[in-house]
Parts: sequence; C-alpha cells; structure tokens
Amino acid sequence: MPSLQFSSLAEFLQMGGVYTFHIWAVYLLFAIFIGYNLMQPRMARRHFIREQKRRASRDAELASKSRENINS
Amino acid sequence: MHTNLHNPDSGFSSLLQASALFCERDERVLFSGLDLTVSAGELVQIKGSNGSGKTTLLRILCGLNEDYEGDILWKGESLSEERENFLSSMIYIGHRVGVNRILTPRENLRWSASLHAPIDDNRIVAALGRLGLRAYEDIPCRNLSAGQTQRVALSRLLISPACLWILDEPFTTLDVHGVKHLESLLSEHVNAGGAVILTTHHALNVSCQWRALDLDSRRAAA
Amino acid sequence: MWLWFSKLGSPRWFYELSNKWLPWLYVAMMVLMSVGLLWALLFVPEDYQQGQTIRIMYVHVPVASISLACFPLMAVAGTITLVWKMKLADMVAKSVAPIGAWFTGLALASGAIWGDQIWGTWWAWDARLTSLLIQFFLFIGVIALRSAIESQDAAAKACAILAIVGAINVPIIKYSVEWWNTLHQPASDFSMDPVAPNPPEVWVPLLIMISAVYVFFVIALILRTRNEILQRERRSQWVIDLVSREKSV
Amino acid sequence: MNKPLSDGAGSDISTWQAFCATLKRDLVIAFKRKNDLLNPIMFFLIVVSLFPLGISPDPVELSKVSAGVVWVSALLASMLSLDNLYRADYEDGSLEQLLLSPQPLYFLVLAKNIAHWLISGLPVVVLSPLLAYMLYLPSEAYWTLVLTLMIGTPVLSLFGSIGVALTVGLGSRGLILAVIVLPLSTPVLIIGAKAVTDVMFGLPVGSHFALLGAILALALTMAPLASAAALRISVN
Repeated sequence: MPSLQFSSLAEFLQMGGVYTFHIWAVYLLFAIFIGYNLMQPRMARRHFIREQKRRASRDAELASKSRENINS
Repeated sequence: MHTNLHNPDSGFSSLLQASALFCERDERVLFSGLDLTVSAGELVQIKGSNGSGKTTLLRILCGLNEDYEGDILWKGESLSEERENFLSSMIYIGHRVGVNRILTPRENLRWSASLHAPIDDNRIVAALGRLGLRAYEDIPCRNLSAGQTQRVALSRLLISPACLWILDEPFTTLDVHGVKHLESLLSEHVNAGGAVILTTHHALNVSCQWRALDLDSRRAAA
Repeated sequence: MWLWFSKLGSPRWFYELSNKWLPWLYVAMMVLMSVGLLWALLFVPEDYQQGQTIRIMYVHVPVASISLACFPLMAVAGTITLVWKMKLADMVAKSVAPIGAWFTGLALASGAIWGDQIWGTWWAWDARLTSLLIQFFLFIGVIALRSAIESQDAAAKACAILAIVGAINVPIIKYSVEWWNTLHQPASDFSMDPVAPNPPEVWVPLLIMISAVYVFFVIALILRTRNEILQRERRSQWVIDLVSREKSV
Repeated sequence: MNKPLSDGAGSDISTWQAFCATLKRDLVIAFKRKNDLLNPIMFFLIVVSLFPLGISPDPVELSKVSAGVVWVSALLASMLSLDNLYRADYEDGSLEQLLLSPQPLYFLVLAKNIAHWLISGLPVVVLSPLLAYMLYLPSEAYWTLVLTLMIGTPVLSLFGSIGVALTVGLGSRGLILAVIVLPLSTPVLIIGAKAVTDVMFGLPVGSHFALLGAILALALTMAPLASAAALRISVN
C-alpha cells in the first residue's frame, strides 16, 4: 500500500515549498474546469425550461383570449 | 389537385418527376407531399405569393438545394444516379442570372457553354443577335442595362442542347418587346419537344401546352 | 436503410437513454475522481527530479490525451452527419467543439505551468504545447464557423467538412511541430509520457485519473447534447410534455 | 432555332475544355482589373518591409529572421487575395452555373484554385528573391527559398479555397477565414521556413522538400473535394 507522503496538513499545503503555487494553480484550474462544464449545461437547461414555460403560458393566454372574443 | 396532362401526341415519357416533396425552411413548412411531373412538350408555371417557396422549389428541382425529403426522378431514374445526364440536359437561370459584370457577353457565353458542351463562336454571336444584342457582343456587361444582362443570360438557352429549362422570374427586367420575344422562344422550345418550368407574376400567353401549379392554393387545400 | 438508421439515432431515444445512464456515470466519476485525486495528491512519492510538481502530471496528461481524442470524434460525428444526415450526430458534433476547446485550453495551461519549472518561463515553444495551441485555434475556428452560419443544416454540414479537414491536418501539424522543435533544442529532459519508465505506484493513479476524466468527458458531452436536443426539438410534443412536467424553477 | 435536343452526356474532352475555359475565364477577369493584380504584390512588399522597422536594420539580425519573415508574409499575401476567389461568382450567380455543370466539380474548383495561385501565389514567388535580398538573406539560400515557396504557395491557395468556400455565403468573412485557414497552413510554413534556414547553416534539405511535396500532393487531391462539398453547402 503506498505510504502517506505528508505528515501534517501544513506540510501538505506547502507541497514541497518551492512550487506550491504551481501545483495548487493547476488543481484550481482543474476544479474550475470540472465545475464549469458540469454546471453550465444544468444552468442552460434550467434557463431553457423557464423560457419554455413562459412561452407556454403566453400561448395559453393568447388562446384563451381569442376563445373569449369568439364566444362574446 | 394537379392535372397530369401527358402530351398525347408527343407520347414522350415524363422528363422530371418529383414525388412527396417536403421542404422546411427556418422551422416553417414551405410545402409537403408535393407531386409534380413534367413531360416533354410541356410548360409548367409555378404560381404563388412571395415567400410561398417558388424559388426554393425550383432550386430543389434543379439540384442546387438538397435540403428536402421525397425523391426526384429524371426519366424514371433517381436523380442522384442520373446526375450527369440530368445536368447536361438542363439549364437553370435564377434571380442572379450568372453574368459576370467584368466580362463581355461573348466571354460569358463562351464560358457557360463550355461548362456543358463547347460550341463555336458564330453560334454565340447568332444567339446574342437573336435576342437583340447585336452590337453588344464585346462591351463589358457592367455597361449593359439590367434587361440586356437578362438577355445575355437568356441567350444561353439558344446555344445549349438542354431540353429542360428551369427559369426563375425570367420576365422581370425585360421590356414589352423582350417579353413577347421570350414567350415565342418558350413556345418554340416546348413545341419542339422540350420542357420548361418557370415562375413569373406576368400573365403568360404562350402558344404551347402549359399548365400552372399554384403553391398557395395547394397549401390552402392541404 | 437510411430511415432505419435515423430511427435508431433519434434524439428522443438518446435523451431517454441518457436519463438512465447519467446517475451511474455520476457515481462512477465521483468514485474514480476521488480515489484518483487522493492518491495523486497524498500517496504518490516525490519524484527525484521534479519533486512535488509530478502531481501536475495527474491533471495534464489525462486532459491532454482526451483533448487529442476530441477532434477525431468531431470528425466522425461530422461524417455521420454528412453521409447519413443524422441530426443526433450533428448535435454531438456541436457539443464536442466547446468541450474540446476547454480540454485543449486546460491541457495548454497545465502544460505551461508544469513546464515552467524546467524552462523557467511560463511559455516555451515546446513541441507538445505548440501543437496543443494550434489545435486550440482549430477548435476556435470550428466554433466560430458554427456561430457564423445562421441556418442549422448549413452550419452542420459546413462544420462537418471543417472538422474532417481539421482532423486530417491535426497529425500533420503535430508531426511537423515536433519535427520543427526537436531539431532546435534537445528533447526536454523529463518525459511527459507516463507509463514508460515510471514504477507502478506512479502510473496506477494516473490510469485511474485518466478514466475519471474520461467519464467526466462523457458526462459533459451528454449534458451538452441533451441541451442541444431540447433546444432543437422544443416544438415537438415530447419536449412540451417534459417542460410541463418540470416543476417551475 | 431548331437545334438537336440531345442529352449530351459529358465526356473526357469536354471536361478538359471546361477546365481550360474556367481557368482562362478567371485569368481574363483578373487581367481585366489590372490594379487588383498588384494588391498581393504590394501587400507582400509592405509586410516584408515592416519587419526591419520592427526588428532592427542590423544585417546580422535581419538575416537570421529573413526566411521566416518572407514565408509569413507570403502566407498572409495569399490569404489576403483569397476572398475574391468565389465572392464575385457567388454574388452574380456564376457559382450556381459552376455547380450545375455536368463536368466534375473537382476539376472546375481546381481550375479556379490554379488561376488564383497564378494571380496571387506566383508573383510572390517571383518577387521573393528581391525581398530576401532586402533582408540580407545569404546568397546560397535564394534557390531554396524560391523552390519552397513554389511548392508551398499552391498549398496555401488550396487550403485557403476550403476556408473561402465554407464562408462564401456569410457576411463577416475576413476573420473567420483567417481562423480557419491559418492553423491548417502551419505545417507548410514550418517546413518551408526551416528548409531555408537549414540551407543557411549548410544542413541537407532533401527531407524538407520531400515533406513539402507530400503535403502538396495531399492538398492537390483532397482540398478541391472539400471545397466542392463546401460550395454545394454554401450555395444551396
């Protein structure tokens, strides 16, 4: 079983001191990359559904209004 | 819905046969289930209001537009197999007539003739002459009027062996004399066993076998 | 044959199928990603040359290798669109382009950061980075062409052609860039190819990370394709029912 | 009027004649607008003379970058004049006649590409030694420069034709053309410029010409097919 490389959380965050920024920058970009590509489609889907619901209600309204002036 | 008048005396089989054509443009159905058979010795005028899909139908029939469903037969064979034969016996003149403004009428005709079957020069000059462009053979087309440019394009009909003419609004820029002349040209071609499909808003009077297909009434009926 | 094939690839069938598969894919991604990341960050031994920066490899290599797969996938989807006129294939092709650009972009960024410790500069005209850069331009070209053409079908066919032409050129570009680069500087002393010299405890977590990112790629592609399906089928009845079933958000 | 109503199936001879007629037509159009012929040449001249202003007048400095500068400028010059390859024909309808010809579209597109190369590529190749001289290119590299450009510029025209065919129907063509065409032409640029610089260092360049020839062969066979398909899409 591979052994744990870091004795403490502080040492883990230091990531060997020299290239701390580099390593965490890459993993930050990786997190943004994963997060965006999962969130964006879901947001777009929610926006689409809201849009379609609004259009559906608008069409329903128009239909009912036209039916009214036919009956009246 | 459409009367399929086969020309009894010429007895030619159908040249172009479209069945169950369906075309949709920007989520709007232009026509669906459209059948059209054009036989030799027949002129078909496509009627319809603006935006009813006349131009789209012509472009589908001549193979420029492939965004449609349904199938088109050329002399009984599917168009895709018979493409080369179909193209060498068909001429299409659209809104944009295909006359380069920098070249002279002679050079334009020589090039468009060479795309089908090259011919010698004097037939070009004769064709231009017949359409009233006698002294204009070597003037750059940008100096010609719209009507004259249209005549340059129409003179392509005279020099090509094609038996099917597909013309989109051929009468638009022609003067009264030009209109009469074109109508006699069409009649001659149809009576000689050719076929013409055209769209025009002009009241057509041709002395040959012709019928109309109205896209608007078709849609109303459908 | 064409009708049968298009029935098989009908967008609605794909949408329902993805409904069933997505939960499992999410689970698989969660498991693989967490194991891969923990292993890579905590348990991989320090590299004698690069020190801790070897951990960047666990992001760069998976992302770069999958970004190379995006262009051929787009070309295949484009060919299916052109030959069999299958709408679903075009939707997939349209969704792959932005994902490919994202993958190539991250591969570029992580590669540059990783290379910085060797070359001392954020950007060096290393063969791999340069071919990734040109591949990124190709993706931008496809996306630009897609957005420039209004009508849906013309855009589909045009982008299919560009994807095919691009896919033919990607290996040529890659080869000529490597050929151009290797003759100038000696090959960079550490190799980015993972599996070759490294011991198992280095490349095992890498394979896990590669499969994790691959599952993520499939999920991202399915999500975008589903949106594309809804967008293009918004007038058909099954989408209208679906919208009415959704609780208003 | 009564001409024979033949079906006129195409034959090889008329394909060759259609090819020559299209080539002749494009050249006639180009030579009728004399000043347009100068555009690629002037652009090439201006871009090349910008580099010394940007870099430095020092001969040693310039001779190092001369090959790359001439090649990049040639690439941009051929890119600039691509736009009128199909544009005029699209607007006046001749492109539709081209597509509706029974002759195989591959040869007609090839004819147009060759005409475009003769108008914009060849002058650049002919002019390049003069500009290379201006950039202090060592004398033994002149022939290599001309030969690599001679093989490379047709590839630029052929790939550029695909980009133009894809965007002929669009309003904003300029930027997209560059974003599509330039990445595709990077291999030619790399190998071409490298061949010239390697000759300067006395290295053998046989492999460079082999690669350029291979890419030219690929472009000659594949590019017109892609352009033809793209034209069919843009014109429908």
